[in-house]
Amino acid sequence: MSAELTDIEADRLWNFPGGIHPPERKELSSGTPLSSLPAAGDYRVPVKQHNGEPGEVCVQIGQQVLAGEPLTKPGMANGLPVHAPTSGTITAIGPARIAHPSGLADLVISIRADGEDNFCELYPVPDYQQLSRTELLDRLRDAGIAGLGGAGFPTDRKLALQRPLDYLIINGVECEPYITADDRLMQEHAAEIVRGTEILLYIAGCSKALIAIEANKPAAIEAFKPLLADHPTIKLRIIPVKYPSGGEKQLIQILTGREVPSRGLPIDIGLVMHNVGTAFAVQDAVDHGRPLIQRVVTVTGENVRKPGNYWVRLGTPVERLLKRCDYAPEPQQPVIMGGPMMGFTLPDLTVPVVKITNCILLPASSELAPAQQEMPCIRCGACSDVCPAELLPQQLQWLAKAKDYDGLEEQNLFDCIECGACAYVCPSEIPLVHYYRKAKAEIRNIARDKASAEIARERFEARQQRLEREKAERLERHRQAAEAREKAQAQAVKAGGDNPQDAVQAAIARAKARKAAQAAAATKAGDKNDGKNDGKSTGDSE
Amino acid sequence: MTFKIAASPHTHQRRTTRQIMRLVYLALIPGVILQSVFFGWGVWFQLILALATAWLAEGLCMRLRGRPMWSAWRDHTAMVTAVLLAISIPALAPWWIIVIGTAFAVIVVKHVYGGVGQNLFNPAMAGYVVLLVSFPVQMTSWPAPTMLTEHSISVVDTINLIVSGYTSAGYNLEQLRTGIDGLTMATPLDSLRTDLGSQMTLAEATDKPIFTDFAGVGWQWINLAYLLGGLVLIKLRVISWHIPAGVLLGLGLPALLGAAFAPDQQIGPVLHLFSGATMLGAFFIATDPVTAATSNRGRLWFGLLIGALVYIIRTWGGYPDGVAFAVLLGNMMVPVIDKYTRPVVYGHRGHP
Amino acid sequence: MNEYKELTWQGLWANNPALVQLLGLCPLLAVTSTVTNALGLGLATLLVLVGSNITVSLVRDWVPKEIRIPVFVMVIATFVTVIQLLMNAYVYGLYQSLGIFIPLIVTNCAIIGRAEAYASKNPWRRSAFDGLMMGIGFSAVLVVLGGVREIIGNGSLFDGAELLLGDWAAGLRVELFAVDYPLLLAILPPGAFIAMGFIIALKNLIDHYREQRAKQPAKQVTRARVTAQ
Amino acid sequence: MIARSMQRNGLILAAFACAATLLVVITARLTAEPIARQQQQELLQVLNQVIAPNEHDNDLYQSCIRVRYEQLGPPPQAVYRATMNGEPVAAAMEVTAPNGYSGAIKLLVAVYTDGSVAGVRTLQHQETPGLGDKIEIRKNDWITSFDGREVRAEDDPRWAVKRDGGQFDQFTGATITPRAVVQAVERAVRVFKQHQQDWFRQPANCNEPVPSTVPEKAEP
Amino acid sequence: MSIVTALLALGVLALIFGLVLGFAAVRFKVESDPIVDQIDALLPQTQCGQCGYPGCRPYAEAIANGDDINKCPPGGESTIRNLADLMGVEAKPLDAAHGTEDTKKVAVIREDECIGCTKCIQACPVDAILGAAKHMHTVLEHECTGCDLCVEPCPVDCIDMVPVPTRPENWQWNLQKIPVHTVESSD
Repeated sequence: MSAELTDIEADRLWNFPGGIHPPERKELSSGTPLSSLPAAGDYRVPVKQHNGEPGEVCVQIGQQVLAGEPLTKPGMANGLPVHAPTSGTITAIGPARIAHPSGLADLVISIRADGEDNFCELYPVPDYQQLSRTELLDRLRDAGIAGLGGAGFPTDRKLALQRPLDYLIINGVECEPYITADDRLMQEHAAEIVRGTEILLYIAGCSKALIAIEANKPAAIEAFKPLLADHPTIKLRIIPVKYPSGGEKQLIQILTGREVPSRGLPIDIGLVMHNVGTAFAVQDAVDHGRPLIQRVVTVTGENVRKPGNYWVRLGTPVERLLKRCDYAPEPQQPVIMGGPMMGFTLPDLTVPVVKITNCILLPASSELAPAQQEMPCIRCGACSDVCPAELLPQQLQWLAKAKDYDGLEEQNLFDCIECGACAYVCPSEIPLVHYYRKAKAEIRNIARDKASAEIARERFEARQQRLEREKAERLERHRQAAEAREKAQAQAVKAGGDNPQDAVQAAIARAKARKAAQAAAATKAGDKNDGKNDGKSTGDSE
Repeated sequence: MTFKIAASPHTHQRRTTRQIMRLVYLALIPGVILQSVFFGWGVWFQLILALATAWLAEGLCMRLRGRPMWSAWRDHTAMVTAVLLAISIPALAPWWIIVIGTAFAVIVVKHVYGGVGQNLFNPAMAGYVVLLVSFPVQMTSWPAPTMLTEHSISVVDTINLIVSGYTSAGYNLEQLRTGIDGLTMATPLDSLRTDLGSQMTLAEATDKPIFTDFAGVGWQWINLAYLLGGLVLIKLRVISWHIPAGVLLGLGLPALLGAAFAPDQQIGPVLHLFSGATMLGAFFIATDPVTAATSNRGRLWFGLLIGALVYIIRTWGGYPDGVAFAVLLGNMMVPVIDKYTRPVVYGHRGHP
Repeated sequence: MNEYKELTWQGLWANNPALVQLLGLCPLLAVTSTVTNALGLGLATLLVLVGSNITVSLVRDWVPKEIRIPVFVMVIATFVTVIQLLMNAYVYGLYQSLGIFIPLIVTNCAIIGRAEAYASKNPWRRSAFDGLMMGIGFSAVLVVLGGVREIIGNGSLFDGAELLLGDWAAGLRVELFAVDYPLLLAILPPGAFIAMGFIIALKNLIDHYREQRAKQPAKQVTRARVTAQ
Repeated sequence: MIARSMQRNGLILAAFACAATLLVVITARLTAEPIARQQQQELLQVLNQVIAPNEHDNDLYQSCIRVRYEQLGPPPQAVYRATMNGEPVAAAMEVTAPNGYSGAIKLLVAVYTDGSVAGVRTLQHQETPGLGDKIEIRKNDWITSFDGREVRAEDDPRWAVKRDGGQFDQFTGATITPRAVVQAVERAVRVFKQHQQDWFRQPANCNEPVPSTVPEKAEP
Repeated sequence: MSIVTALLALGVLALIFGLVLGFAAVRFKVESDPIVDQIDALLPQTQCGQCGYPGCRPYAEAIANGDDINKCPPGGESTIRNLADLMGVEAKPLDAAHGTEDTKKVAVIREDECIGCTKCIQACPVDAILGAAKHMHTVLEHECTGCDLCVEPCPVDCIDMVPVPTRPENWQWNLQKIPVHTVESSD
């Protein structure tokens, strides 16, 4: 272990298996400085923008809000609040389309901007070292900070886990083609990122940090180099260009040679990783008290006339952002949120920018040709050669097509990071990742169904037991009543009263007469009520 | 306007199956040209017959299966099968040999199993084995290299031989195969097998006009040409080096040992590697992705197995060459190889 | 009578021991290089099947279930040995061709399969009929396979029929086409596998077609009231 | 419980075994004679092909001796002696050629007392159908090319296939089978020439007159 | 002589084997068969009774006793496949007599029409309906198995079976099903 640490200290870099080199196309958007969009128009803030339970809405329609004011209270598990991106009026709270590949609707709070962009009162922390870890974690949670790299896991939850750490890794790799949001942020805000890294180190209780940047971002590297001269605890690592070296697991492998155990977390092997954007947001939240209401978004692609990177308030509809960048869609234009490898296409432009939106890509069909028809797999194995997780993509594909879910789990489908390298190289143009995602969703659904079937079975059995018990109780009651009657009779006889037999006969006769009358009435009324309710017990509501 | 919905990744490296197959054709060219130099025009006629048969059979199968014919023709896989089979059989074999073989390869071995990507066995080699088992006479009647024959065979005679079995002058193949020394010409491996089988030493057995240079007239240069083509394919990353390396190692190593321990009775490594269908098999046949192992480690084992089987068949088996049988046996072992060479998935190392 | 119809259908087609249950493949593939051989083994199997089915059915009430398999095997082995001896004595020519495959009938799972699955549970008449139909079904497949292989491989039919049926049958031999080179593949065991595969495929195709033709009307089943007591 | 179950199952199984054995034994008894007759006829038929019936007056089948010579294949081999008026005429030997293309080939080689071949027949082989099986008289008359041949010196180069410079045809595409047969026949003739006097003096000693092989076994 | 030997040898051999088998049959008898539990675990537990048995467990018992495996419409093809694997029989298509495989549904009570008769409450096999006499009833969506047994008893027909809504969490990555809006080109 210590030898390995020495290796890491000595700037050693490892390699991960597979990987691809798609055209980078970063030059389209990396040249222009960051700029902001005016605060105007409608904003649509989805209540759930991170990986966890949504918060509870704490505003009403018609309410005036200021920028940075929380719109939801963090709920239970992994909850994070969302904040008003600008000052204005709440116009609607209801389902609307969100940034999700399904294009389905979810709870969204709509705000009409008043154009003033007044902020609510912010509470900066003058010296973060004065605050305890827990206090800082609460601040991060209240600021709504989730991982800005893509997964959107609540940052405070990630930091809350306390285990011995060797390194904090700041991920500035940004290996997806086209995207330059992190690149631009690093070029212009390296100091803030370093500051954020220090805060993260403090919270995590870790002593060393590594900032990883891919070799194709010389400007960002140059921005960091002078700053880090007086930060001996933070080291810069320049890693070779390869996709997907920015993936959490792959970057860990490159920097430390370690592997995150399957279904485990980096912290299990003494590491924790945050995106540069997250580091910036942490710094912003602590030093300036600003919640996460904006992020850098790359708008690029050949069908955007003014590609570049923008500070975009969360909740801004994509359409407004694109208009600002002067987009020229072609027929059947794909609008991709995220990069060309892992992003998803948007069904329309009302979808808002959210915490995990790092790029809006409008490629011309000449640069990213549309997918061709899927051809049969020829088992060439190109996919396994590039798979960074060392899976066997074609095997998974056969199994997924055959819906062999046990086989898929046995072949570790859930270790697939959906990087898309396999589909990128497939000569038969099989949308491999799509098959995996479908299978994963299906497996999750099956597990969910199984669990609910189990619950249903338990409830059914509980009910059966209850009914039996009630029946038994009823019989017991009848028996006791009968016994009591008999006893009473016996006593009466003993007491020398009337022969109770006569009374019984009379009662039977009465009952017979009543029944006959009832039957007659029932025939008249038509047998409306027969069958259904016969013999059922009554009154067993909960 | 409507937007386009698609699954990620949205970008794609444009190298299709069709392009890969085209590169395979190109890499075969030098070998095929040399083969036609040494064995005459027949090679080209066999190629034409094979391609035509494959084209028709592929179309027919797709038609019967209710699928678009163009999609099968476009990917060229059947054509590559046809080419490989055509250059594996004797150049002057009767026309129906290659037709039956190609049709069997495409219809039974490929389409009956479900078409492209579904076949268990290498179609070309399965077709070859069917022919070899069914028509051993025709399939072992290799003409002698042109420089060693008394009669040179014209284009017209070649066609006559392939179509009717006789040249215009009335010679049949058997007569034409009789070489300058009055003995029937056999391939170097066949001749060696016969001679070593009748207790000759290797030196005696190789004291024949077909053995010049290092591995027999014609065959050595053809093998070198296929080696060249194969190396180009590796360079272009059409195939990985694992399978060819495995085959050559699996064949060369036992041959080296055999030559070291019994130099008089065992064919040496050079002859093994540069005679028969060694290079064609190693670089073009065993590397057929559909029927080969999947992972790189598996590919190496797959190649080693095939190489060793070739050595075993050539040395102790019933046939002079064993590439086809070895490849089919290797194909059968692929599921087992794949099962035991599955790479350890990320995150499972040391965490069972 | 309906049962017998069903048994016929099952034995000849729907549950054909060779095509569907894939039982007894070893003798099936080994001897079907000509129609004559196929017919010979088919008849021998048929005889054993009927005999063993009847016997098993008759003794089923006296055989405890623990030892039923050894008993069935013994019954079958006896029949096979007897038939082998009889063939050796009276159809010597055929015995020479089929000799080594006759003992294989003992291990022919089709026979023990029927004994176990049918004869041990049904009266002897029906068991006999079942054996007859299964045997005919098996023989039919053998003959078809033998025919296909003989035609493709040899260009003839009923070659050597006199060995089985006596000298008069020599005239049965049909030369469909003269072959200079027999297609050895068809005669050799691999050819048997391939031809068998095609015959099974053909059967599946026919079944598929029939299924398409006859979509049976759905009958409604009374639904159980889970909650009624 | 266990004892009763064991008793019951054991007895029933034993009863079935006895019944089955009895049935088999009875059938075997009844068929023994026809089977022996069949086999004898079959062998006689082949013997009559290699040694013409008019060339001898003894019962070939009865005048059989068992000999042991490694050259003729795995011993013992049966030798059927033909005599005319008590004079030796010829003998037919069961010979095995061990080096066929697919294993051993069993032959019946008949040689006249002058050392010339009377006839050769293949009894059993597994050679490739269509190629090596031309050594069967049913498929090809090649086997008759031995008739009348003689072995001369210690080393007779004519006893080889043409490809090896001898006088016997090889089959197209198959040299190994005829080569093996030629060599086996040559060995048989040599053994016969060396030992014939001895053989014709011996009394018949094939007590169990069942030949170790059945002739002309072609399948598969 | 040989006859006697043969008879004796085989008879004794058979006797010994018979003894062994008789011993083994009693000694190694497998008690109780958990197969019913295994089958029950594969059934969807809707307790809908479409199979003709009152609940999933009775059907599981019936399958264990040799009933057909293709009588469960809610389980559909996948359940049949799993059962076929477990029972070692061939998978058959769903028996249409018992109904057809449908999308998963849940019962929803139109609450303004509910008269509070509790009939649906008694009908529900998994106690997924809440309410008391003369009070409005509600279906617990999470607990509802979609068996639709409550629909028929309702005297006012106020229960609807509605398909389970698709949410981003249970969405199936079906790109063809995304509604794509036609948007006016903005320039």
